[in-house]
Amino acid sequence: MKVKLLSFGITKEMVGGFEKNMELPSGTSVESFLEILKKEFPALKKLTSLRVAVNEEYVEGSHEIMERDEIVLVPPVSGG
Amino acid sequence: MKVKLLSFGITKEMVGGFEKNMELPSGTSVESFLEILKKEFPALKKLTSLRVAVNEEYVEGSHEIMERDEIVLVPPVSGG
Amino acid sequence: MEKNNIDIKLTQEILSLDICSAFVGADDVGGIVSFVGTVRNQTKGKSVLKLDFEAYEPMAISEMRKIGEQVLLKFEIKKIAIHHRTGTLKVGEVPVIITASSAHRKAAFEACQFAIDTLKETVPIWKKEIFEDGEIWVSATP
Amino acid sequence: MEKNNIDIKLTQEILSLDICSAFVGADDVGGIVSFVGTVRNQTKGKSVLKLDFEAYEPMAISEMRKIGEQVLLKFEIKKIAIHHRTGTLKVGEVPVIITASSAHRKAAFEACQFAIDTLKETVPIWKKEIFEDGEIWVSATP
Repeated sequence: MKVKLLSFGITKEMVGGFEKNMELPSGTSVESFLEILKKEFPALKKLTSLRVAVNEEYVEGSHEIMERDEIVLVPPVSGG
Repeated sequence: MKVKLLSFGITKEMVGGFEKNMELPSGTSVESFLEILKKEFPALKKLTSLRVAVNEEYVEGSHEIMERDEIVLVPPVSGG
Repeated sequence: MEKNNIDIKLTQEILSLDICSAFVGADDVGGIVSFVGTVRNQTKGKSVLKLDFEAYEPMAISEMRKIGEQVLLKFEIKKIAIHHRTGTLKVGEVPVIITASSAHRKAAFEACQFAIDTLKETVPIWKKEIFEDGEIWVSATP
Repeated sequence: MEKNNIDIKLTQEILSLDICSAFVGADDVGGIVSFVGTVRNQTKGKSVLKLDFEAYEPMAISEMRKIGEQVLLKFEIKKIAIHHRTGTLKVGEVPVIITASSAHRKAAFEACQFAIDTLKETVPIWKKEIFEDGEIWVSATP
């Protein structure tokens, strides 16, 4: 299935770009997705924390990614 | 000895005026002074609290009043 | 303690949050916390028309300054402004502004809250609430 | 919950404490507490030239709104404004303003502090500190 990955802050530099279109096996969980991503971009392992948002909401590792989801990497936020 | 009594807020109404010149026995403590005052103006007994300042500083009941002191009645404050 | 880290004002004029904020701002400040008191339209369900504030001025100023000095010793703040107004205030008007600045925000929150709590206990200022059918000196009698 | 008790803004423009204060003011308000974040000139002893703020905008706005809703449920406050700026900010400039109003001051202090603490944990906004000799995404790596 096709998904869109958006990366902000330091993750944009770690994965080499703001927006990527990706192909995932259907039924992929957020946890498995992160494993795939960390294999491809090992720099991600250096982060203090890495959360994932799908369609503008934070999700757990067990959350199942769906076709055409907008997946966002959320490294440690530092607003304010 | 001569002292000046200033009264603010509700105490101004209770003692009937903002400024009074008073004659006190020398060596009078703040505590004794308040007793004298409450005898003359029993309305003062209705206050939730009554502190005394001498020359712009709060003082304890045991504080000894001196000639020409400026004594101020401080009913419950309510600034802010 | 540097005295120019404390700004005290007791005035009949309108207070300004901008002036207080500008006083406490500095390049090494990361956060500014402000408390702005406003005259409420009711007390215990009764409509308030206006408030009269009366102060024992020289002592009110010295007690406000003491609060400033205490706060600078007690909390990791850079600067504090404590401004209080006297006279007649209508609903929505501002009797008091306290503004504190710090490198890290927690200290400014604590300092500002401590300052207004202490002001309400120690500073010789009294307010009379004026209702349609009478008036009362706040907190004076049970 | 009435949505018009919450004012959320994410903008590249300069933030205004006056606008936030005016939004939360009302006749039944007794106190207004504000937090104004400012860009500090140093981090861990290193001179900061400027900060770059980047936001995942739609989600940042929805997370800021969630904080507003949570605060209105959790504390006895009347209104809250949460404004955040993005883009490049110099030392002394203001990335965030949070302002809360209440009948009694304690709730406004608690609400304002809770809101800024939560914002710093949940809202997808990132800042890069720019020094003379490099730059760093704040808190990203140990």
